[in-house]
Amino acid sequence: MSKEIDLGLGVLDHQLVDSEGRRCGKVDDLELEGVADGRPAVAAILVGASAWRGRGVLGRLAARLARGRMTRVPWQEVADVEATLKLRRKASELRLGRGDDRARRIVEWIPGAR
Amino acid sequence: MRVTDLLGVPVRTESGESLGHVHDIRGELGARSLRVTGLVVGRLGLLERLGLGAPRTPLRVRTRDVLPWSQVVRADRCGVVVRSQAKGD
Amino acid sequence: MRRAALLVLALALALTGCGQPKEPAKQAETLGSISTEGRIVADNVVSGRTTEPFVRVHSAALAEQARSLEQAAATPRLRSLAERISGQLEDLSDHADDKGLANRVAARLERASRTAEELAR
Amino acid sequence: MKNLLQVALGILAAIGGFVDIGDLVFNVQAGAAFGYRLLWVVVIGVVGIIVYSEMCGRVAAVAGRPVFDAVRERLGFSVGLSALIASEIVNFMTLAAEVGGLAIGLQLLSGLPFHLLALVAALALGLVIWVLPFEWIERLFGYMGLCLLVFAVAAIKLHPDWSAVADGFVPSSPPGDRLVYAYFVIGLLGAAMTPYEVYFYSSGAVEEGWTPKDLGLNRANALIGYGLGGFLSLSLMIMAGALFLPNGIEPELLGTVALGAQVPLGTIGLLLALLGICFAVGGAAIDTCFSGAYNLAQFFGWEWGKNRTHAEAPRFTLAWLVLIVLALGVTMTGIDPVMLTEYAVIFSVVALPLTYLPILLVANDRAYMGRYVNGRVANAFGVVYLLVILVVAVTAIPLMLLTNQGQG
Repeated sequence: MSKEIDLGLGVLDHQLVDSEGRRCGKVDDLELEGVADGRPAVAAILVGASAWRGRGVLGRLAARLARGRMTRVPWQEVADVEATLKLRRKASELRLGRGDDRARRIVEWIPGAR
Repeated sequence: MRVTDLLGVPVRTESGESLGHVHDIRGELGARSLRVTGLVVGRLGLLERLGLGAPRTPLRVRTRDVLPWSQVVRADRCGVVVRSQAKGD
Repeated sequence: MRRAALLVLALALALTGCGQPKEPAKQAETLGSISTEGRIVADNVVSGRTTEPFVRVHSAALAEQARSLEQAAATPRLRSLAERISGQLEDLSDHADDKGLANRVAARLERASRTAEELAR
Repeated sequence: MKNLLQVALGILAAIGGFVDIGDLVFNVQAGAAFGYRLLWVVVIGVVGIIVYSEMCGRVAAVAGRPVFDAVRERLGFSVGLSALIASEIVNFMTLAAEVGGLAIGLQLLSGLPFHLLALVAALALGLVIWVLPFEWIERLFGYMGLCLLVFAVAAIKLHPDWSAVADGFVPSSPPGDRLVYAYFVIGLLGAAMTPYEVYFYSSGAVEEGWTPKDLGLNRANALIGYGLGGFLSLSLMIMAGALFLPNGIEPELLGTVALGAQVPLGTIGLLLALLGICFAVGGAAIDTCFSGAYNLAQFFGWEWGKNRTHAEAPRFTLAWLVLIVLALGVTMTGIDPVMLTEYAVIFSVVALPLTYLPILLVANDRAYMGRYVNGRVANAFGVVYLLVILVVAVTAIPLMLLTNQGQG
């Protein structure tokens, strides 16, 4: 199913959805490999505040303020690219969506959260 | 290197002629790969820049207006250099 | 980045220019508005077409507006008019179900509105 | 196609949900200042919100993309982030004004102290969002908001000069102070096309899992819901024009708006007006609160959704909880909600282009919309309104300062 796609318009800043349909971050940047030896390809998706450094002035400022760790998701983990990027595995297995996991511990403390 | 390192950088031929800037990077989506096949370069209309490009596909412009990666001699944060007769057509 | 900075600057700038009229004529107009509204509220007390909480709360709010105009009054005449109006409104608020008092307040606010109208011209 | 009853119920809720404190303040003040002369602006504003909410609903149904997804993807991270900051500021100012307005409405009804009622209002809103399934919230606040129809009855009972009212629908050259007239044109457009309504509408469509077969419902919702909601705005302006203008009353207090129904209809008019104000403003507070959380979650990619349990979308939940607490904090300072509303509406006008441009772009992108891409009509309206919004956005703040917020 080879299909042409523009990395900036079609992949960057798109929503990541894990195998269970859970939203788990955005494509904050893409890591390239093989640029020097003429066979370039996308090696991984970069997710997290420190990936914003390459995203303009506001991005650098936000990256410094948010200080979040960055998660690297190998491109092989991507099952499909539509309006959103569908991943092959669960967010927890790819160390994604940890912000939601941390916040859940607070929210669960309030009765009726389930 | 990251995609955002290439987006927006100037593109010149080996003889120094400017071809504009990198607006986007054209890729080909395989089963488990996303290979880079070319660069969307040059003077794009406002609509293409905002994503109203080639109909029916998430592409900024038709493939024939894209600079094949094979023409690229060097690409880094400062700019992209391509072979001299490498105009997109 | 520039747009965000511009917005914050504009926000700060805007918050300083609060809504208090300065020129005497404008102040008189606003006093007339407060006084007329107070008179309507008082009339409704007399005709029993209102509720006690609404009269108490709303005429207190009107009185407060008149008080703040009193402090910023451009002329002594405006200050005394503002003081008379706020006084009446405070009375009305303190006795929100006293029809007799409401009747007197309505008459006095009616006169105050006419004075304000003359000052506004 | 959902059954007709459900469509009707949804639309009824939209009417009550359409009117918020911005509409209450600007329509009544405009009526008090210029009588019926600005009615035509309300119509333009309502058509604008119909055009863009229909577009939003279609983008959500066909491409499953809520507004702020499109904002970041089309404007890029940096511009997207400034759009997010601008919209969060405006959203929060609106939320604080709505909570303050609700507290004042409750005070005018009960006579209890303001600060106590502000706390009660915030707690009640938090509890309602936490406990009630969203369908019920929309119905409850929507139907009770229908009490605002009392203003339509009041407008009629005040025997306005109907020929002057009719003339009001024709754009006329501004009498008297030209700047104040322009200020109200912008304020009325901003009040009608408030961005949070678009964020909320599109996110709701995505959540309810709209598909292309729901497009009929989408159009009906947008057209009739906002249309009838606009009718309420017109009634407010006509009422103010018939009562406040002749008496020289400048409505700076929420109580004055209720007075407009009390004079022609007595106690029952007053109570219906206050109830309508409380529920319309309360419902708007909930929508604004969710919009603030939606935008954050959709920009940063968190899990989100009002139909998800709170534990499934924890950061989204924390976001709206924090927003309510902060809004309560602002209300406790005693800042005047009417003045806060005037700022919120004018600033929302500035944020409009950053909201509507991405929607127009995605709605025109064949890759996502396929054959549901914008037709010529939708595009014509969309582009015209974008231009109107750009002009209005640029002049909004200077005009607000020059006219001292419409005081002249």
